[in-house]
Amino acid sequence: MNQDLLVILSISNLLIPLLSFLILIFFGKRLPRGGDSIATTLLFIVLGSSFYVMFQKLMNFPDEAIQASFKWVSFGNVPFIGQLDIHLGIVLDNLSVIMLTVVAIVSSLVHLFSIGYMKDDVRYSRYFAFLGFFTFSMSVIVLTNNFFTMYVGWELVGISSYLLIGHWYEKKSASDAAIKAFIVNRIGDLGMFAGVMIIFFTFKTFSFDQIFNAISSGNIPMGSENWLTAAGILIFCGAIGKSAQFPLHVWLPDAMEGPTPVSALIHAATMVAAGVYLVARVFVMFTADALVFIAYIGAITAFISATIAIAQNDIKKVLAYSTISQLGYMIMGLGVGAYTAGFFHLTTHAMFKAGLFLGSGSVIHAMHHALHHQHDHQTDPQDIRNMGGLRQKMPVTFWTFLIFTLAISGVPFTSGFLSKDSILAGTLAFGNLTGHYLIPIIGFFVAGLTAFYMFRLVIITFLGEHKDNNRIVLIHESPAVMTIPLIIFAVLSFFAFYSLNPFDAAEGWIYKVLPRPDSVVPLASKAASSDVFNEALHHAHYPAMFLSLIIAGLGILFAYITYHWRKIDADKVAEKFKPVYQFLLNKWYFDELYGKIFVAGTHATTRILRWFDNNIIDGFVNNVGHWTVAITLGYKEQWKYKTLSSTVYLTVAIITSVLVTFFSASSLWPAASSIINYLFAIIIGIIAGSLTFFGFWAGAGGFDKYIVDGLVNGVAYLSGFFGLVFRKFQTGKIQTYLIFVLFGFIVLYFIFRFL
Amino acid sequence: MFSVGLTHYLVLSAILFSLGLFGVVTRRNAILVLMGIELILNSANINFIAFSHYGKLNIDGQLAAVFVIILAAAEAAVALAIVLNIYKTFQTVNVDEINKLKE
Amino acid sequence: MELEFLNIGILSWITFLPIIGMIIVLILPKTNWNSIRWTSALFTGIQVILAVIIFINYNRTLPGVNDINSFQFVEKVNWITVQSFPWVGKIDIDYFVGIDGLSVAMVLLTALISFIAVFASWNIDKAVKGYFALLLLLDTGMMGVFVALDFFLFYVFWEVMLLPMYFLIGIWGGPRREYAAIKFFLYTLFGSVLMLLVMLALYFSVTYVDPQTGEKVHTFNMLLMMNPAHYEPNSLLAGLHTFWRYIAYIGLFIGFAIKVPIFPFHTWLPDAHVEAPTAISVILAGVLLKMGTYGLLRISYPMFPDAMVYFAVPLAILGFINIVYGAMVAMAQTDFKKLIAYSSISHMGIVILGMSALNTQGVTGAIMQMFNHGTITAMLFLIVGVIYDRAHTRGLNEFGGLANQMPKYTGVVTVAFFAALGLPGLSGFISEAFAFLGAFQVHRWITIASTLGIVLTAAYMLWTLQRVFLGTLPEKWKTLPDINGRELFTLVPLAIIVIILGIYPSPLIDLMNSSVNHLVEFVSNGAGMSMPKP
Amino acid sequence: MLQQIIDSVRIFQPEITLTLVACVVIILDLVFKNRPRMLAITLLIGFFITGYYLIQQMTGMTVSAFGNMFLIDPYSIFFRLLILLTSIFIVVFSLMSAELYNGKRKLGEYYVFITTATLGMFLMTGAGNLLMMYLAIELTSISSYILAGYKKEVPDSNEASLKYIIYGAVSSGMMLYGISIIYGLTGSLDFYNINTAFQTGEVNFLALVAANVLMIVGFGFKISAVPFHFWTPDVYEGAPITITAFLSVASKAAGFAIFMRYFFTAYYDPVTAALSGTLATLSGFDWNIIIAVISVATMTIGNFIALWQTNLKRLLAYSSIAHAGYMLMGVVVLSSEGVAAVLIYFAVYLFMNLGAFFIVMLIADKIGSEDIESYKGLGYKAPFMAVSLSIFLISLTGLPPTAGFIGKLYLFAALINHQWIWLAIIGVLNSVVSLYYYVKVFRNMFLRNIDEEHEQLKFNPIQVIITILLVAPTLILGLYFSPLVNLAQASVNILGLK
Repeated sequence: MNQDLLVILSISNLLIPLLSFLILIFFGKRLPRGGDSIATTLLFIVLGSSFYVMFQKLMNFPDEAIQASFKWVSFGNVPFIGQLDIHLGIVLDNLSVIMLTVVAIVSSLVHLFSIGYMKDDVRYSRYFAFLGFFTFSMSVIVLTNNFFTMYVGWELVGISSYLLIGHWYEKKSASDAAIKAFIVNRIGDLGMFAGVMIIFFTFKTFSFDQIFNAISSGNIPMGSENWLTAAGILIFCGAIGKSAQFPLHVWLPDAMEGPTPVSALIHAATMVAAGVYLVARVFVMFTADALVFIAYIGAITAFISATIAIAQNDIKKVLAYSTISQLGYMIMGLGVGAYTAGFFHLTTHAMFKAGLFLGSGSVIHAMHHALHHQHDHQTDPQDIRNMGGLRQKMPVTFWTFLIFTLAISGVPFTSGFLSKDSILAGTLAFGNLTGHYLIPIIGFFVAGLTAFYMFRLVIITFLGEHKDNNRIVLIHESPAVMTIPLIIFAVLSFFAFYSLNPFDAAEGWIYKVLPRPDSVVPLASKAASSDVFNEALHHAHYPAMFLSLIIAGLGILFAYITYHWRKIDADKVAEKFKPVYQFLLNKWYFDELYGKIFVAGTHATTRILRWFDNNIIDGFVNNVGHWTVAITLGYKEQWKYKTLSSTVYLTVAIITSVLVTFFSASSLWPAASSIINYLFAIIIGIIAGSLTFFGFWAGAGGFDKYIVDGLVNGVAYLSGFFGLVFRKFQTGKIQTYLIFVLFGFIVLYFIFRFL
Repeated sequence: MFSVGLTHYLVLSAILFSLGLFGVVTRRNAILVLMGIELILNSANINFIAFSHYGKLNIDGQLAAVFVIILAAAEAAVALAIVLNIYKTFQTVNVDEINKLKE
Repeated sequence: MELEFLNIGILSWITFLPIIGMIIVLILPKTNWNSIRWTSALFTGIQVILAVIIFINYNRTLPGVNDINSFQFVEKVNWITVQSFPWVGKIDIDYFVGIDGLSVAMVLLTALISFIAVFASWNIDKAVKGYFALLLLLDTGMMGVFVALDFFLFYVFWEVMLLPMYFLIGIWGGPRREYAAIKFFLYTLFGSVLMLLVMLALYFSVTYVDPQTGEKVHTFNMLLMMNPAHYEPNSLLAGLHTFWRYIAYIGLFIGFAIKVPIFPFHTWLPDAHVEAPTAISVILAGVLLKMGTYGLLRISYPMFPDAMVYFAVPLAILGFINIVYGAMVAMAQTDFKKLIAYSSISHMGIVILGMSALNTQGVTGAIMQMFNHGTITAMLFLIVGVIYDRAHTRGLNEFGGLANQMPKYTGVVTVAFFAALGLPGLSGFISEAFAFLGAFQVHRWITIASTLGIVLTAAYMLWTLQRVFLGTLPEKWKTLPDINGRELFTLVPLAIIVIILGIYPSPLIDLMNSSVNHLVEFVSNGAGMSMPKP
Repeated sequence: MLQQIIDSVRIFQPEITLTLVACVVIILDLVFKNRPRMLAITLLIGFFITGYYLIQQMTGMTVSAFGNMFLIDPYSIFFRLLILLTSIFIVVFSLMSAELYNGKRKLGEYYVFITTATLGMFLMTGAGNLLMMYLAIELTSISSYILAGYKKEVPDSNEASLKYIIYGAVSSGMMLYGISIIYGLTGSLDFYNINTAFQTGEVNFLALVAANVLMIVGFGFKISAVPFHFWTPDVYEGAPITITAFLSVASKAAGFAIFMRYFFTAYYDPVTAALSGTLATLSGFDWNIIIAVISVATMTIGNFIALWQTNLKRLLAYSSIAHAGYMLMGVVVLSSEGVAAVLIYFAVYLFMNLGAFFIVMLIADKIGSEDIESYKGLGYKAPFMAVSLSIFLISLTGLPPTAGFIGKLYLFAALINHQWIWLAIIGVLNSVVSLYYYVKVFRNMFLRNIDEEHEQLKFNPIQVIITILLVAPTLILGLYFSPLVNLAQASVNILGLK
């Protein structure tokens, strides 16, 4: 079994989706049924080959990383550095092959599901094309062996998510959401880019291996651990953006404007998990501080979003917030050092959350059709308050949905139980080791919340009575193309696929193939080493399990009490704690906050700058403009613009300040100069400038009046002014001329005399 | 006994020169302006002759004076012709009113 | 290696072909528009072919920059000789052209853009003959600037461009064309006269010993001006880090900065772009702006390494201002074309930032950005032109939902916009990334601040995309036809280049590699001081 | 003595020819009434003969005739060639000027006075003696007074000539007074004796300064430098265009010639000159500083007032003032380079300025107006003329690839080389300013009234040929200027200076 085959296969896994994108984008319209069959087939081929790759890799080369790279760019023989080339390539290690398979599974099933869901959509083939493009970009992230292509993939998934969220771009809300998603992600990416810049600056390479080796050999940015921590955190910013972590989580709920299968694929299973994958990928270069930071970010995110999820009524919004919260879990898990658990939760969560979304998709689909038949366009097909009692009508959807819910709430015998439990154990262990007990506390609390809101969702949606009797008769189970994926996901949500022991993930194969790697950072800033941590984990395992079981049970119980048996009236409670409820309902007012500060702020700034540009910077030239107009059309009136004169003074002031800046600077700064000196120089310049301005203003103010009263018709300044003044000397009276001759004679005489 | 020296001539010519300039800039009548010019030229002549006589210098100065006198005559002739023309077209010889060309 | 035809080197051909074309156009009858158009197309087309030949035969290993022997396709003919007098030395001005890694990319770009500009001008219907004649003249001027190695020649070409540009904007432009044209003319002239003085100062400071006669000869030869050994002792610009050298550098800098344009000299650009006809905007943004940065690389850097290093930080700050300021002002625009104009200010800022780093990644990024920005902005302006021809308005807020009305068009637009906002896989990203990577090594905080521009750019680009193409289609645009074949023909080649260079930039980088490395080394050694490290 | 006179006469051929031509023309005019074209032809023949003699003299010889009264050196020959060339062009222009041939005017005197004016200028370029200088200036001036007022029935023309003569007489009178003082100080009118006197004897500084400022008044009037420029716009506007062109080129050239010759020779300091290799002036007498001041004032004011002109003729008048300012910069640097720069500038200035005036004349004859507003759409009515005019204006602005650029290039080169950097900067900024008002003309010709129907203006072939004769050098000298520069640099040596 040779490695090249694997490499070739995985590269083809990379390219086949791209191929499907190209085919559909160019010929989609002409192909039968928009070419969906082609796309889907191609994706299932990918699925097959990625399974093959995974098994081969795990069977034959369990503990080596297969690398393949090529020289992408050569900077030649760079002065002071030597030969500098940039190599790009792929790496096949256990992490990547598993992730690749996960992506393939979800993507292919979503393709299948979409055939039913997107039936007779306006841009059917375009939709499938973009699905393919997304899969390609996601695979780039998964397979890359360097930061550069990682960043590339990062942006590419961003753009494909932009395109898919904005699929129904006629809706303004949709295109807004798309832009929001992209911009917020880009903010995160900035951090990542800065991190990459530090890395490249230090190591002159992008390749993970070389970087890690360099670090382990003691070469770290600017020779200080703090910079290493900073680099780590900056790179983690990328994850914050993609995985919708606090404070950049605001885009994910809005992203639900996109088609539901897209939400399932991108905003639940794969892209948002990319952040987690990134953290896992560069886990070894995080210092202890960085990890703690990561852990807290994860915890905070998990908590905030879980609380918000309780109050939401839009089925997809609930799922969105639960996704954020689960991602927070994974990040937290990685942060505390439960490397495997974190990634494990990624895989399991991918399955059941994708399932949940597809399930909600089929519900919405049904609702939508029903409403369509009723010609009812007011009612929101996504609002759970309009649902209920769908259980009888859509059994498959219901049962699968229930299984997913159990999984996410961490009920035994589900995959979710295994992964979640190991994360919780990890947090507990971390608490014991470091004393950061807040993290496990949040972890367990959130586990309860999750169980509660998920069952709230199930109960309100499927159980009880439907709100509208003539609608319920119109609701039907979705077609096979949609239910089959649900069933597959449901099956994949059972423990058996991950660990034969339903109560200990550690015995599962994932733990075998993905042991926690050892950090490469200098000892001083290292987190607790693997064996220390595993020891603690071992102790923490059972307490954690029981605790989580109890809490989850309580959550479910509360949900039933409140929403099924109605022992507690939810509305009353909401009334009682109105401020809290409002606070949660409005998602902690994050959007409002950002809207007020950043969006509005930016727009205000831009407008101010535009004004500045048109009136101040351009002021001088405007005068020239008016001036030329004045000349050509002979309008002296053009010159009466008082507004312009002030801009001229400003211009002069600015010019002086610039000059002064440069001269003072040149006197100030030594050859090897520091920014401070420039600032100082600039300050001096500004002072000088403003002084000139005021002097000019004061003087010229009077000047204006004098001119306007006296000699020339309203020419206030500049050569135009001189032009007119001197022109006025040309009185046409010969004797005036002669007087000027004498005058000139005298003046010259004195100049000459006192030279 | 009072004797006339170079200085007196220079002072005289200076006075003449200033008078000439004064007349040129103050008189409104073109003819008078021309007379002012004549004064200026003659003040220069006085200088030339005075210098060449008292300064024990060569004859150049006196030559110059002769030339200048002739030239002044020519200039005056042309000037008067032009003034006549002006009077024909403008019906005035007041130089202040002849200011159509300006700015 | 030499490529010659009729004993005239390929560079002369590529430079002066348009002149021949112009003469033919002038001979053609005024009314026969098609023949005029096709003649221009033909000549610019040949130019492109020559450019390709150059691209193929260009030897990637020779550095050039300050070493005559490693320049390529060199032609050096004595142009003007004035015999010497006791009070003034012999004067030699050569017709001296050649290219190296710094200029070859620009030559390719110029040929390509001019060719596309001709097709973009197809629907000019006013004084067609004059238009194409001027366009071809402009083409020669631009090409000449990039191939000239004699400062005098460089200056002549530089100025020759102004007048055609003035008329092209002033006659075929929009409503405020006169204002825009004169503004462009004055700004640029102001810059170039300062350049003239510096040129003369250099001329009198630099002499070389004529091998035949052994007498000292003043020269405009740029390469000789780059060698400190050739500076007359106690001449105005002799030595390093002298007051006059700094003044001279600033003078040159203003001259180039106005062309780039660098804040605060940028205000001619929006007006010129908004008023100019599409093709001219394309040329302005595609080629003319690059002359400023090219001038800095070709002249300021090697001739004033000391001043360059000395002013590196202010330069970087200016780059930062350009990036962020340009992006912010762009965001506030409601005129499609003006928005693009400001976006190119922002993008040129990246070039400045990259150059200010004075290391290989930075300068490479800068030159690539020059090329990529040339192609991308050309696309953007063509795109604006397409919509303006149909709707006769550029108000961003008047549009919406064009995506359904004009799908093909929208497709191209999307590519262009994504390229402009630096999406990986498209050329814009690579050059931006390299420029930033390079700059970060020298100006750490300035660079980090500048990355803000990435977000802003994404914001206004996507916002524009939304306002024009997404949403619902207003009634009045229900009849707009989709993009036609000619327009596609102008756009698609650029798009292809953008994508190819986005995925595999090596063809471009290999062209400039050795030159850039040589330049960096040469300047760093010549500066007599190291780059200011933060 | 007699021998000397005979020798002098031999080398005095050009001037003698001119004199004879003048007489011949008078006689012809008396014999054949109203045959102006014939007169013009005769005149041209005469001029060409003069030219022939001039070329004969171009052996690089430097001799003095009539005891330093008249100096023949490459410098004066260069200027005389320029002046002769101008006169030839002017005569040709006159042949085509409608305004002259309208109203059945007798043109005999016109041509005579052109000849005498030319003669006067010739003498100015070569005068080596203050008296000679004065007489030459007066000869030129008086002829010009009459020429300026030659359109007798037109009020403007009369006014112009009146102002011209009063202004001219006063300033030359002041100059004469200055001359008399210098005579008193040095006891001689001969430049070289004056120079020796200054080098040896102590002179009263105040008197010297006063005298020289008085001289400058006179020169300033001739070259219309600020503040002695006031006559220029009015006279240029009032006079016939041909005469305006004549004054703006030829008489300026002559003025510069004598101005530079006087100051360079009379205050020449051989000692420092030998050391510094420049045309150093006597220590403590830095007259060039004053010239710097004047030149800045001249170009700035000329340009700035020009901004406001709406009459193209008047605009060109102001622009010619500005150009005088530029050329003065060449004088300031006190070096052969400066002189060479001035010579070069004059050579190109001749073509571009004459060209501009010529086309203005033709257009005025067609559309009966010199107002810039009336040039709207001209670029489409008369493409060839419009393009040529633009070329001349571009050249006046000083943009490559036109000759004007070369002129400016050499001026600024001289300044930079002698470190007059502030002056150079003012100079270039002025040339930017000047662009504003030249562009005004393009704007009206090309950017306005594009779309309306234009009936083509017709021009006869001779006019076109003349235009080409003027355009060609303007462009060619811009791209290949070594012959001109070689000639000019060979012509800088003034008699008596190294």
